[in-house]
Amino acid sequence: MSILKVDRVTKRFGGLVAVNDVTMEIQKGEILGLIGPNGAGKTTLTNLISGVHLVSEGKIVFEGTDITLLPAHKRCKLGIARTFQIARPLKNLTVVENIMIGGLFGKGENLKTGRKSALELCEGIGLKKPDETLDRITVLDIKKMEIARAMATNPKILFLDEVMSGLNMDETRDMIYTVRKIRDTGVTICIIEHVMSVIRELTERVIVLDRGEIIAEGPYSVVSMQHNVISAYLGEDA
Amino acid sequence: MESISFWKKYKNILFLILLIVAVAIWKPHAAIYGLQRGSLYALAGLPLSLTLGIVGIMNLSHGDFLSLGIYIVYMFSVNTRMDPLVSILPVFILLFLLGAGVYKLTVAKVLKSGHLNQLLLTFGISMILLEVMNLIWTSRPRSVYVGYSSSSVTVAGVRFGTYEFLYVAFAIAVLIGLQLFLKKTRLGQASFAVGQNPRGAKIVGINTGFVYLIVFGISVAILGIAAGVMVPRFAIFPSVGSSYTMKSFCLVAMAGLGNLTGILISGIALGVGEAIVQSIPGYAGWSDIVFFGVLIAVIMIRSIRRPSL
Amino acid sequence: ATPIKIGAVLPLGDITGDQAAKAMKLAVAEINAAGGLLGRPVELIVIDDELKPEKGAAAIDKLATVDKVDFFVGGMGSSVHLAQIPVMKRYQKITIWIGAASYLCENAVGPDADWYFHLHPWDYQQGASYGRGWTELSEAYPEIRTDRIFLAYEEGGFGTASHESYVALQRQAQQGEGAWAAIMNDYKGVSFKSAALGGGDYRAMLQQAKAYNPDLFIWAGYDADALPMLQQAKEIGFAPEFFVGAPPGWPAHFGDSPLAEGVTLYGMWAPTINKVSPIAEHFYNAYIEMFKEEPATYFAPLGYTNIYFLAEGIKAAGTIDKAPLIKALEEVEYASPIGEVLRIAPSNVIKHQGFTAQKILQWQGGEQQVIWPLELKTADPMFPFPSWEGR
Amino acid sequence: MLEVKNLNVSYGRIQVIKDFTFSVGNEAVGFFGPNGAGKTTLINSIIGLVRPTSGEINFEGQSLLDRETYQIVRMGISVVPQDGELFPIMTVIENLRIGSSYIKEAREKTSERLEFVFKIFPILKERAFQLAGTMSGGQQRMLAVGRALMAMPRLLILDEPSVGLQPSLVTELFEKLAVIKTEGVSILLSEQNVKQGLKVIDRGYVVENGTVVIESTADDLKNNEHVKRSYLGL
Amino acid sequence: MKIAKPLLILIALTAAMLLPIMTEAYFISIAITILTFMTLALSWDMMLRTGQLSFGTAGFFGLGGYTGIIAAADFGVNPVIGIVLGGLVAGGIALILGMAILRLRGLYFAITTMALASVFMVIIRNLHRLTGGPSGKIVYNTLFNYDSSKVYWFLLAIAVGTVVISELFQRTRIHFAIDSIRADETVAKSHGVNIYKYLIFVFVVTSIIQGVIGATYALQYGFVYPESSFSPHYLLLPIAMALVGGIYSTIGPILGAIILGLSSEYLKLIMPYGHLVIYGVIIVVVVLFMPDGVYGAIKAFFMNRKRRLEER
Ligand SMILES: Nc1ncnc2c1ncn2[C@@H]1O[C@H](COP(=O)(O)OP(=O)(O)OP(=O)(O)O)[C@@H](O)[C@H]1O
Ligand SMILES: Nc1ncnc2c1ncn2[C@@H]1O[C@H](COP(=O)(O)OP(=O)(O)OP(=O)(O)O)[C@@H](O)[C@H]1O
Ligand SMILES: CC(C)C[C@H](N)C(=O)O
Ligand SMILES: [Mg+2]
Ligand SMILES: [Mg+2]
Repeated sequence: MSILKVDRVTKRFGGLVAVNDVTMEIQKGEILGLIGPNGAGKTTLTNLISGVHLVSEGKIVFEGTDITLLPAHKRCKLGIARTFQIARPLKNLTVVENIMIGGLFGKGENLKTGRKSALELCEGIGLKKPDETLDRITVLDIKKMEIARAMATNPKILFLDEVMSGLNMDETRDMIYTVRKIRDTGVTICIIEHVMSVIRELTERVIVLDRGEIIAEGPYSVVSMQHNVISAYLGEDA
Repeated sequence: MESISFWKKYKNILFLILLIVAVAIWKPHAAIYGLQRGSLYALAGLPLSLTLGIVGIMNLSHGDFLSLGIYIVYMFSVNTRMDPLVSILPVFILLFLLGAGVYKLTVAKVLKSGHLNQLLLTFGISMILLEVMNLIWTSRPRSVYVGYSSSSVTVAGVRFGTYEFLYVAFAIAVLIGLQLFLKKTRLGQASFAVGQNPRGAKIVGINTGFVYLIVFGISVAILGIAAGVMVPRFAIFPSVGSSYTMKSFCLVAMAGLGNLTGILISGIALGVGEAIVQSIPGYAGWSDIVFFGVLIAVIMIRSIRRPSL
Repeated sequence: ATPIKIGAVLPLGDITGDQAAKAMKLAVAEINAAGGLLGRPVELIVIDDELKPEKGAAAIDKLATVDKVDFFVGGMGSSVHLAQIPVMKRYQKITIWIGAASYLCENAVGPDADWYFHLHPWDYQQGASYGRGWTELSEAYPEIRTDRIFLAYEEGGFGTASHESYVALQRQAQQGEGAWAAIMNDYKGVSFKSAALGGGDYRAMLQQAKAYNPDLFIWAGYDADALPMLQQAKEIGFAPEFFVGAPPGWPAHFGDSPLAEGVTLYGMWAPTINKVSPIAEHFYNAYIEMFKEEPATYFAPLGYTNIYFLAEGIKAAGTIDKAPLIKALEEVEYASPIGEVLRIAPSNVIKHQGFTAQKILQWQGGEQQVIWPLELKTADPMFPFPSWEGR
Repeated sequence: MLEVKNLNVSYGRIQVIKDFTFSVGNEAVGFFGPNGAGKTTLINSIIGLVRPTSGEINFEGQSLLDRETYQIVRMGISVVPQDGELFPIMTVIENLRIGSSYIKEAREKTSERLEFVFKIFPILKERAFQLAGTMSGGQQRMLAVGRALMAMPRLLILDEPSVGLQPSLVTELFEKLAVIKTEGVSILLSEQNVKQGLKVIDRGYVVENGTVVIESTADDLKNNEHVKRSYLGL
Repeated sequence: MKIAKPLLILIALTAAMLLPIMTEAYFISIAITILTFMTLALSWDMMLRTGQLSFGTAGFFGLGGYTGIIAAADFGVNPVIGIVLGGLVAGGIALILGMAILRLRGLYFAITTMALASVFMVIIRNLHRLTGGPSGKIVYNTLFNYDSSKVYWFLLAIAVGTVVISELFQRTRIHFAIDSIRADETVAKSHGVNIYKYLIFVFVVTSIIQGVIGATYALQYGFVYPESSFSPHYLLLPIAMALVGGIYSTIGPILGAIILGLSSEYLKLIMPYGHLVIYGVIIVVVVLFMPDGVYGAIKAFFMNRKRRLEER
């Protein structure tokens, strides 16, 4: 059953077409990989779905509701959550407070339950210093915080934009485990990643975007053999 | 592509020229007065656009430096009988040094702690400057009289003053000078870089401290130019420049941060607007509404069209 | 003996308040040198109102409760005074005020405040006094005409009040009443933005004045407007019969400017009054000796007057008790350095108004000459206003 | 060429770099280590963005400790910072040009260098007039690398250059770095993609908790158990 | 530590309430001024916490003052009701304008709010019949009939109310909403924060406070006057106070108002001429040496001491 439908969506920035007539569906409960060359439009697509940008053309339907024109905060409340490719910590808040934002406004918790569930999320994801300010924690912790913050909104679907980049193998393994755990709670996941080992390991299906258009779709093992994907994206080495 | 960008680039200037021509046919005096006063607004606004719009230093004492420049021009005139327009040169240098000194002693120390601290700091500086001028020269206005400042000509039956066209000339000259500085010199290019990302600027080899110092110094020094052309026509008193702080901030907001040409265009547009209202009998009191109304309208319209980053 | 304490509130950052304060100090020094009042020394406490209403009000409170002064004196701006009036009412000490011309202040004080003495003429009184002045002048010099009057007023409270009083006076004049009855035919008022408040472009207004072609062109603004206004009038070629300015003070060295010659002004005082008034001359010289600067605004002699008027009252009453002192002050006739004798009379609302008139002066040869009141005259009026050519 | 001796760096009271000693000769040297190990801090202290509490940093025999960043950069060290530090409202080409404008030797060769950068990252040429801030994450990374290359440094420091780059480009980038190295440019590389990094470097340091835990040649690192497990994922 | 704070607040509040009984009118009068500016500073800071730099303080202050005076003078309402009306009118206008201008950010928002304040002034100056025009307007039934103790208590109540609102803003979910908006709007809205709603809410609340305080000021002295009711003084001084004290907090603006309020009076007494120079110097020195304001410096001091003690 599809949870999200992107229907002939186009996004133009001035003369540049970042997303071009894309139609796709995300199935409930799956982990979908969204891959493609730099500038293919992956982040833009996430922005369109989460409401950071509005589409130029097309329609987005989430669980049967047309959300094309809905403001971002309402989409969040419907159950769409995301992290940011270039991490965006709220620097004036502590780790746990960052996470509480999700709970308080995405899920509608009160201060007490919000803090409690934020602390639980910290623990679940391995953030050891919930009361630290953001300039004192590492890149890894910031990434974890972003995931926890998104999770705090109690999403039905979660977009992870390159959360594994810049992690070493240990850390990556850790993160893969975390993502699986999240999926196991019933959250649908769409993951954008340039680290193919992650895509291979995590996803059931991938969609390959190139120059704003879908050029391939299917299990990674299949797609990664496709000529066009190799030449546009993976390179001979992968 | 080329022609489109040409049109885009000069669209506003063309509109402005059309506006002035149209007004000149309808109310010649309003067009002339507006052009002249508007250019003066721009002349005072340009340096603020440099510091605020390009390198991102907030300066609430802008207008008080202008007042100080005016007093220095006055002192030159009193003590050495130097013509105010001639004294622009030494005053430019003096104010540059002063600006650089103030920068080094104070502004440099609050750069990192953000706009709001710059706001408070320069508010304090503004107060000090204003009160010191008041202590030295008292609130009683002074003036420097030069015969040519009220000369006039009659063209096609319209008599108008010629002196204030100097404002136009100086505003255009300063604009061109600044544009050349910003576009053609490496220091100028560095100003943009420093304004957008000081850390990034350091990384590419820019001496950011020096850039800030020079830019702040230049912006104060340009006020010396404004002071020199203003003195023959203005009463000299401690708060003479004060109103130019807010006017300049308004122009920067109207032109858009970092848009120097926009300062001249906005300044003249506002000047002409004001002059039109002032020329309608009985409505002079509303001319500020035009100033602020146009300002708000332009800011609002631009906000709707602002491209997302 | 315990001193008699006088508390003054003035804007010390402004030349008017600064010089008024100095003149008050001069007066107090003189009085003390002469043995004080009632055998007691006089002490003056001056507080800066910073031209801010709440500061002016707090200053009254401080003078009353901390310094425990016996009298309030001082004053400049109307808005500061409006904030002080409720506070003064709380203490009801004898108050002698030399500033604040707005009639709103008088209304705020109300008719019952018998402790309140106001020396500066109210705005409407000034308008009326000019009417008397021009009437007398046109009788003395039949060529002078004031049929068409153009008032340029700064758009703030100070200028607008003048405009409003002219409008009222014109209405009266049309019914053949009031001070301007015989001499004002037509009136037009146009506002401008004063240089003191960030304006300073008068040309649109001057164009209208030129088109109107008045006999009497008057501008009511601030000292900062004086020279630029003349420059711009010259620029557009506007030279009315009389070019009159009515700012509270004039710029330094104004008389040195070639444009100043023949400019008429409304004011209360000028150094030339020294020629006709010994007390003025005494004040002038003493002030210069004490402060090494010239009195530059009429608030200097007014401040001096402020103290002496009170001192005369105390001397006459022989006490500083309120009731007898008020009575005595009502009777005081003080020949002031302003040039005329100060006497208290009721105005529209209050019982105790001092001066009611300004003078008509004129810049001639770099000096302000008195041309009216005729009994104080130091020169004949120069008119029409000399042409702009060659200056 | 670059020598760092007994370096200590603290943020407030937290010591992040502890008694760190290493050197870069005419070679490529790598830093590997988990997040928060202190790699970026180390790089920032070399280029003068962070002031060490004690220790020595020498470049070609001259101490860098009392120099400003811009002076250090002008001595021939250029850096690809971890977070790019681009100029967001300048165009791509302006960002690149600025990379060479303030370094005398590079300035004269600007157009050559541009060609060189465009060859590695053709997209930058295609998007020469796009504002840097509107480029995609990976494109910005390319721009940051490109800008550092514009400076023609003698020592090129790269802080995780491959983050966010598509796989084919990662390969390509490291191939190009290998070429640059043969042209006589020393390289200091901090990288999480150890597998690729090892292709370029001659020697490497494994950094953990602000100190060196392993120092050895590239080949030895490939076979080190700890490295294999934690960094290569074998 | 836990009990100390409420106790401290209680003592401060009691002292504040007893002030009129213990001191002379002069100090009450200074306290009144300090409370007025404190409330303005706090309200400005509350808006700043959303990341929006407002230059509209003086505008709403003046608007409130005019509403109060007109209500009392032309409609004969009780001054206290006039004050309520002052708040409502300021809030209502803020609501209407806010819907349009709260899409602006940074300098653009700041200048637009300032421009609006100037527009208010020009309009008011030109509506002679209603507002008295440039000469201003007076009213005879002033607030509590010039009884400064009562005015003081009234203002104290408003100030305490503002403090309570400010603390509510700091302690409830509003805090998280506005802090996240200030830090990163994209993140905030992506996590369910209705940015627009909160911005308008805070803008209206702070404008109401400014309107109320403006009306109180006007009705206490019984007059309005365009140049003084809309004076930039009511914009710049509160900003300076908030920054000197320390922004993004309740205590900061309070401290700032007390420090600058008292020092301006004190300086004037010890040096009649040039005291404003020293005042300016104080401001400059505070920025240079306490970039986070006085409260920030105090906090840092105790933080350091705590850490040092812990280390031992
Ligand atoms: N605000 C914008 N203005 C103009 N162009 C934009 C803007 N945002 C993105 N683009 C362009 O749109 C295209 C798609 O960008 P997007 O960020 O979606 O790519 P991506 O697939 O996420 O790439 P990466 O893997 O590098 O993150 C790019 O070419 C980018 O330069
Ligand atoms: N400005 C700062 N203030 C306080 N602590 C900091 C600061 N910057 C970094 N740290 C801390 O210093 C340690 C080292 O950080 P650094 O960024 O140098 O590590 P790194 O090895 O580059 O990690 P990564 O792989 O995440 O880039 C981390 O624990 C980090 O939290
Ligand atoms: C002449 C002065 C007494 C005028 C003063 N500025 C006032 O407002 O009344
Ligand atoms: Mg992306
Ligand atoms: Mg790092």
